Amino acid sequence: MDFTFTDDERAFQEAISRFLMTEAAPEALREIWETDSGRSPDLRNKMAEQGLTALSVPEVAGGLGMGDVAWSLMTQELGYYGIPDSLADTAYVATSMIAALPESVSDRNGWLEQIAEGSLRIAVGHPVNPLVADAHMADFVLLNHEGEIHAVPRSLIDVEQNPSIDSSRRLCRVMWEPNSATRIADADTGAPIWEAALNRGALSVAGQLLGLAQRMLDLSVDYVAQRKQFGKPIGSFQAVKHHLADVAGKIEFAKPVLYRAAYSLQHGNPDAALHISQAHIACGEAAHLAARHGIQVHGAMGYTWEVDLQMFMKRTWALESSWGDHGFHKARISDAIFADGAPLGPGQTFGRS
Amino acid sequence: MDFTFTDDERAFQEAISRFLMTEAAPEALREIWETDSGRSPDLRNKMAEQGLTALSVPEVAGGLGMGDVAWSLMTQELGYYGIPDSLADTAYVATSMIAALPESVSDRNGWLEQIAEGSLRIAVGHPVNPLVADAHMADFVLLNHEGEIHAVPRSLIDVEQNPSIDSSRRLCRVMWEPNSATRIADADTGAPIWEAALNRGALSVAGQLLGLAQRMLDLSVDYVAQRKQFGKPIGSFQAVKHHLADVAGKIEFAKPVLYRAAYSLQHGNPDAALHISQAHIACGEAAHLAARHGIQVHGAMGYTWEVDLQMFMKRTWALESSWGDHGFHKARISDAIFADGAPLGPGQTFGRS
Amino acid sequence: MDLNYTPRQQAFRQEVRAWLKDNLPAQKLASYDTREGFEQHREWERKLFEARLSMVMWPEELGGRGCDLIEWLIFEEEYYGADAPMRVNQNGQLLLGPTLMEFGTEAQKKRFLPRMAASDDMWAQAWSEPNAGSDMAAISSKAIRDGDHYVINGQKTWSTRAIYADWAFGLFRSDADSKRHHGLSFLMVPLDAEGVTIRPIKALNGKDAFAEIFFDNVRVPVENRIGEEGSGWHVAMATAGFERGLLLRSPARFQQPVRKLIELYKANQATADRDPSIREAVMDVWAGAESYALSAYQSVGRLARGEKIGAESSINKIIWSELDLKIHETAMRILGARGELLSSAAQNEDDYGWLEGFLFAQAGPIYAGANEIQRNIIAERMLGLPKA
Amino acid sequence: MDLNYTPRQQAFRQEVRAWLKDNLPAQKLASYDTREGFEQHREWERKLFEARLSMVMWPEELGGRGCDLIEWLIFEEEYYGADAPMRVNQNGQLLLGPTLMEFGTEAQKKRFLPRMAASDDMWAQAWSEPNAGSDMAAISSKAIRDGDHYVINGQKTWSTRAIYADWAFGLFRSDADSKRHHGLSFLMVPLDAEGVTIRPIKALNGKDAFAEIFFDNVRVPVENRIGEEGSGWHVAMATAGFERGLLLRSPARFQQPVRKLIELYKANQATADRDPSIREAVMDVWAGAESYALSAYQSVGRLARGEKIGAESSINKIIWSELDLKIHETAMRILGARGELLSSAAQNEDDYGWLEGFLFAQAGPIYAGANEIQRNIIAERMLGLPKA
Repeated sequence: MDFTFTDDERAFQEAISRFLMTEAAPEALREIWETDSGRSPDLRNKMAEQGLTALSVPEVAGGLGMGDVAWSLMTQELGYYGIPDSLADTAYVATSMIAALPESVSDRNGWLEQIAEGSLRIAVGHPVNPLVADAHMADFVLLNHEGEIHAVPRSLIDVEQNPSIDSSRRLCRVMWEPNSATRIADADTGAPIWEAALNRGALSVAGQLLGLAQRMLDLSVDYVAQRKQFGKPIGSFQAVKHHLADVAGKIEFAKPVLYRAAYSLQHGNPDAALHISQAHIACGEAAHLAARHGIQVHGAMGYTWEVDLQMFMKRTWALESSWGDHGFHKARISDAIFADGAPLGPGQTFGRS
Repeated sequence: MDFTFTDDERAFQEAISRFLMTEAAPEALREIWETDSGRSPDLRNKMAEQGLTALSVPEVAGGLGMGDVAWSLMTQELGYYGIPDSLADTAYVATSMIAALPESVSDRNGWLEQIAEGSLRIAVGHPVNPLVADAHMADFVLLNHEGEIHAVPRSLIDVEQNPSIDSSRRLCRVMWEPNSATRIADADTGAPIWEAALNRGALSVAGQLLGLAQRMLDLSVDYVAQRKQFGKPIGSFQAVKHHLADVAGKIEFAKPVLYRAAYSLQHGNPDAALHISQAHIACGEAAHLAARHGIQVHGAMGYTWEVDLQMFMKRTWALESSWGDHGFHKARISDAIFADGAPLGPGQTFGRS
Repeated sequence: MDLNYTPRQQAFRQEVRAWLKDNLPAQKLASYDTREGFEQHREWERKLFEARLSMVMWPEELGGRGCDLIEWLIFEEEYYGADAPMRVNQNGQLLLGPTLMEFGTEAQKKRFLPRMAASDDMWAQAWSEPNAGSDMAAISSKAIRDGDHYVINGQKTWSTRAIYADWAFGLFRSDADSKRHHGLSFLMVPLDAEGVTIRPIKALNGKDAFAEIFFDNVRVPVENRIGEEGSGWHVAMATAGFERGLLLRSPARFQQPVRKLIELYKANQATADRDPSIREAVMDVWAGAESYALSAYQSVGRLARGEKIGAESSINKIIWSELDLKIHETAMRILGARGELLSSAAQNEDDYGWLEGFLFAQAGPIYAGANEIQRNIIAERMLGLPKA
Repeated sequence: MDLNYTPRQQAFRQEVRAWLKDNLPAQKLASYDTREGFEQHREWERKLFEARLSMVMWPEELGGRGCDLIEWLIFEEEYYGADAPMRVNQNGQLLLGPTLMEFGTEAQKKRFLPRMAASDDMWAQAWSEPNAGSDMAAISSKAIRDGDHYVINGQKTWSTRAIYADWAFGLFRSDADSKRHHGLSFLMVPLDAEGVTIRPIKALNGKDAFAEIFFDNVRVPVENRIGEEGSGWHVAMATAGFERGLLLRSPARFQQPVRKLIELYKANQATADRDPSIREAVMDVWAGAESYALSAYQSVGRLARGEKIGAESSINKIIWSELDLKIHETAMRILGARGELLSSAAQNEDDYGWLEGFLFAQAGPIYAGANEIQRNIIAERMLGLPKA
């Protein structure tokens, strides 16, 4: 029993963090987000060089073969630095879907290699999301037709873009015609893959929300330490302190929830869905409070476009209901904990004992 | 349209308040509550002299003929000074039930006169309450048998006392045999009377909870103004200020809710039940927060038997679920506001416009 | 206590309801934080004024109807109940108006109030400064007397819609050596005056909702001062703080969205009930809006009895701002994954503008005195707790 | 990361589970805040000790098993999962024990720890004073050196179950002229010593749960001092603040009531669901207890890696105290009108003791450093915000 990360895992996380700190500074993101595509091939290539796109690709296909636990650290960095959906959807969700395909799918290994080298963008159209993120510039989109999995090239879909309050989002309504040429898995094969994709998407969003919470807390701490009113830093007022202390508490206690969920998914714990929904809610609540208290302690400055806080608040409000809204995840929690024979009480934390 | 009280109404409230301040001081209450009966005939007589028992008795029967609006001020005083259930149950709830009986009920007028002069204690056994408050020393108990109203003398009931966390409470399980001699109203006559009794009981509890909230706030303000830590009064710390400011806010905004509910009941507003349940919840929340923040700012002292705060906290916790618990009242609110054609939106505040 | 409306009050309600029915704009006006929408709203204000409905509480000679506060509440109920446009000139009409009524000279009233009621003049407030936010007394912009003029130098900020407005009003330090609340004067400044520079501030919603105003030797005649020189703080604070707070946020403004929220909840109940906090929140904000309305009627009655209302205005500020936030948070929860879509998005299903309202609600606990400050005021002035 | 228990850990869990199954008292012990219940609990502690289960983390020679923190968590899970009795001597075993382990002389350890593990000595803490609550450094009780003794004068308060205890430990001012954290010494005092007067304090539940201790020229030999003279503050604070906090409130202590709460909710769902906040709260406290447990396992792992854990203990304090409050508040809501009945009431249907727990939970946010103080600590030490 060891519920900690290795020094290597932490070191990798810190390397990615240092990399994004310079490459994905808010000013840079603002520029990227204002372009039509909202994406930067240059930044994407640099992230590939860092190995981010190869994280989930099996080693045989040139990847790092890392699992959900490693991603639970990475997604926090993606959230902290406001990296748009395309990366995690491609390198984490879609990659795991493709890796789960039978070898018989001819393109499978080729795709995995292209993902690892960073030359492929894949969007995922899971039914839980009303719209498909980043379909507009995906090489192909994984789509669901009566449970089947279809890999549909960009050329075969029509896309209607739907602007979001989060300038980093590119949400698309995808119009397409299913046909046998695009089908890569039938409904029986697809069912577990779609289920796993939902859980990975939810876990990915949970991690990003936690990273967003930390970013908003850091921005707020910096602000209240320098902003003066009544002759002293507002960070010295007890009400401001308590606002931010409560955010810190939410973040601290959401972290292990996220990690257990990742571990459960990676190791096939039968309660994985419960743990993932708990993580989505816990990380979402941390981010939501960080946004509310963040803007509160920023005062009017927090209400402006100019101050970076708004970028992370809006991404928080968008991701909170992504890959399952609160209702979806609370329903999964209810189903599990109110069921007869649910794993409740002491000793059940890491599996039914 | 005038949503205020007359100077006379306020003057009467203040007179009662001054009277109870001296006659029902905490030390006196503690002594009374520790007696077997938990009641003081002496205090009861003095309250009768003040006219409290005659408040709802029609003038023809020697009473003051006051209504629910007047009681919404009185019940706050009863709550503020921790006056046990017997008075309001007799002089307000039971009196209104008896006054609503047809003249044909032979004892009706006699009872009303005795209530007015303060020589009668009546307990009310409404089905919404699992136990009957103060049945142990009532002259008779109004009981429900299949909707009928029975007036059952103390001599004809057996009583099992059930101690409550609130030392002022005397909750009884009443065992009795219905018979035609005790029946004073059949089910058809009884139905609206029992319904009105429920609403008056709930309104009475709401007013008492609001008074309790104010008492706990006052006790807390006094305490934090004199208690020193870190070299200054703890009332100067922002966290303590905000705890108590929030209580003050809850109280201020529960008051008009209570008054509208009383007015609606007195004037037969079709939405009276909705307004009363809203008042029960709003006043209960104010008192609950006053207890929580009250003990918090009292620190360890608030956790002692010696400090008076505990008397009012416990009465709050008891009354919160009396004459309908949160579930009961929230169900009535839901039924009303989620119904088609519910009186929602601007302009409906005082009746459907 | 009499909770029945008088025949006159009922008739007034019917008149307002009928007029709105006949005169409401066919389609929703553009946001008044845009030039186009601002002018559309000005047109609407003119129409209201012609019907003497723009400032019903003002005396007839100033373009009003001399209504009392109860009638004003009725007007607001009908106005917001009909989803009529937001009031674009309310900073002038509701913040400056009462001050002019109380402290203005007859000449000033005649000159400014009717044009204000008609929105011929649009007003922006100029209170805050970069270093004077919650701490208003830290104002440093100067207005130094020079003969029959003041010469203004300094900077104001968070001035709502100032880039579109005609006039601004605010406090300026007329005694260069004064400190805090002393030596301030209350001045009205035409925004086309020489030396005035206005720079927009982009808000959360991407619109130029606020502006910074820079004053570079701006000359303002002495007759633009309200009250005595140096008495600006008193003038700004004296005018019915409570009443002004109430005017800016009438209960109807929250009862209407609550009605819409209940409709939204009922239309989506199956999915909404998967999260029990939603139903709880819907019930809670219904109760909150009701008690806010009840409290307003009660306060209006107390004012009519000549009672003074003090720190309760701080409670009001906290209640409505947190209520507004919870109403919109709950709507966003119900909308779920579609909540993030802008109104321009084809798949947007929110025809009420919940997202815009949600963003705006974020500002509620911050402006007009942050809620933390309001709680201090309640504790110190209402409960008598010692200052820190 | 490996979230599987080792065979040794699994075997230990089975052993504890089996032992408790065979040895649990037939019926619930009386409250340990009564003389009768106190002695019943002492008996139970002796039984635990004989099975070397009273202090599993202590070394074998002191009566323990040398368990690590993971095994301790497992023990707690089985212990509370079996609804075993509360630990009557934990102020000694968990507050003083670790201090003696770190700062005590070999002689002191041999003399005090085994008897403590066996509950032959029952310990009360003597920290707070009437004017030193949240502000612990305001301690004024004196212990003045006189040869090989200290002479203690002063008053302590909020000493849990002191009227039944054998010994007390706490901080006393050994340098009469010292201020705040300086000049304090950590002493152990036999409560039967001459000059000691103990006056019970009746708690919310009517029981003598606390006491005031008065010291009138009480002579205590120098060998009862832990650590150097004048270093008392350091000694008291140094010992693994985080670990101690965790030991006092292991996750199992909240996971078990949450399990019971879910049972209570399911048994009363029809009435409970009329108030949607109940289902929401049940789900929320389930999540809270789980995350508290997960956080504990994570912290234990970090400690095993030699990491230091600081202000997180303040977060823990806030989390468990507010969680405990919410668990019991929710139970009271479900119980409704019967919730107020004492266990002695015939119509009481609460066999778990929710009401007692609800009362006790009220103290959680207050003692062991009020939550307001904890939030200051988080903001200042963890986030680096400036002191007021």
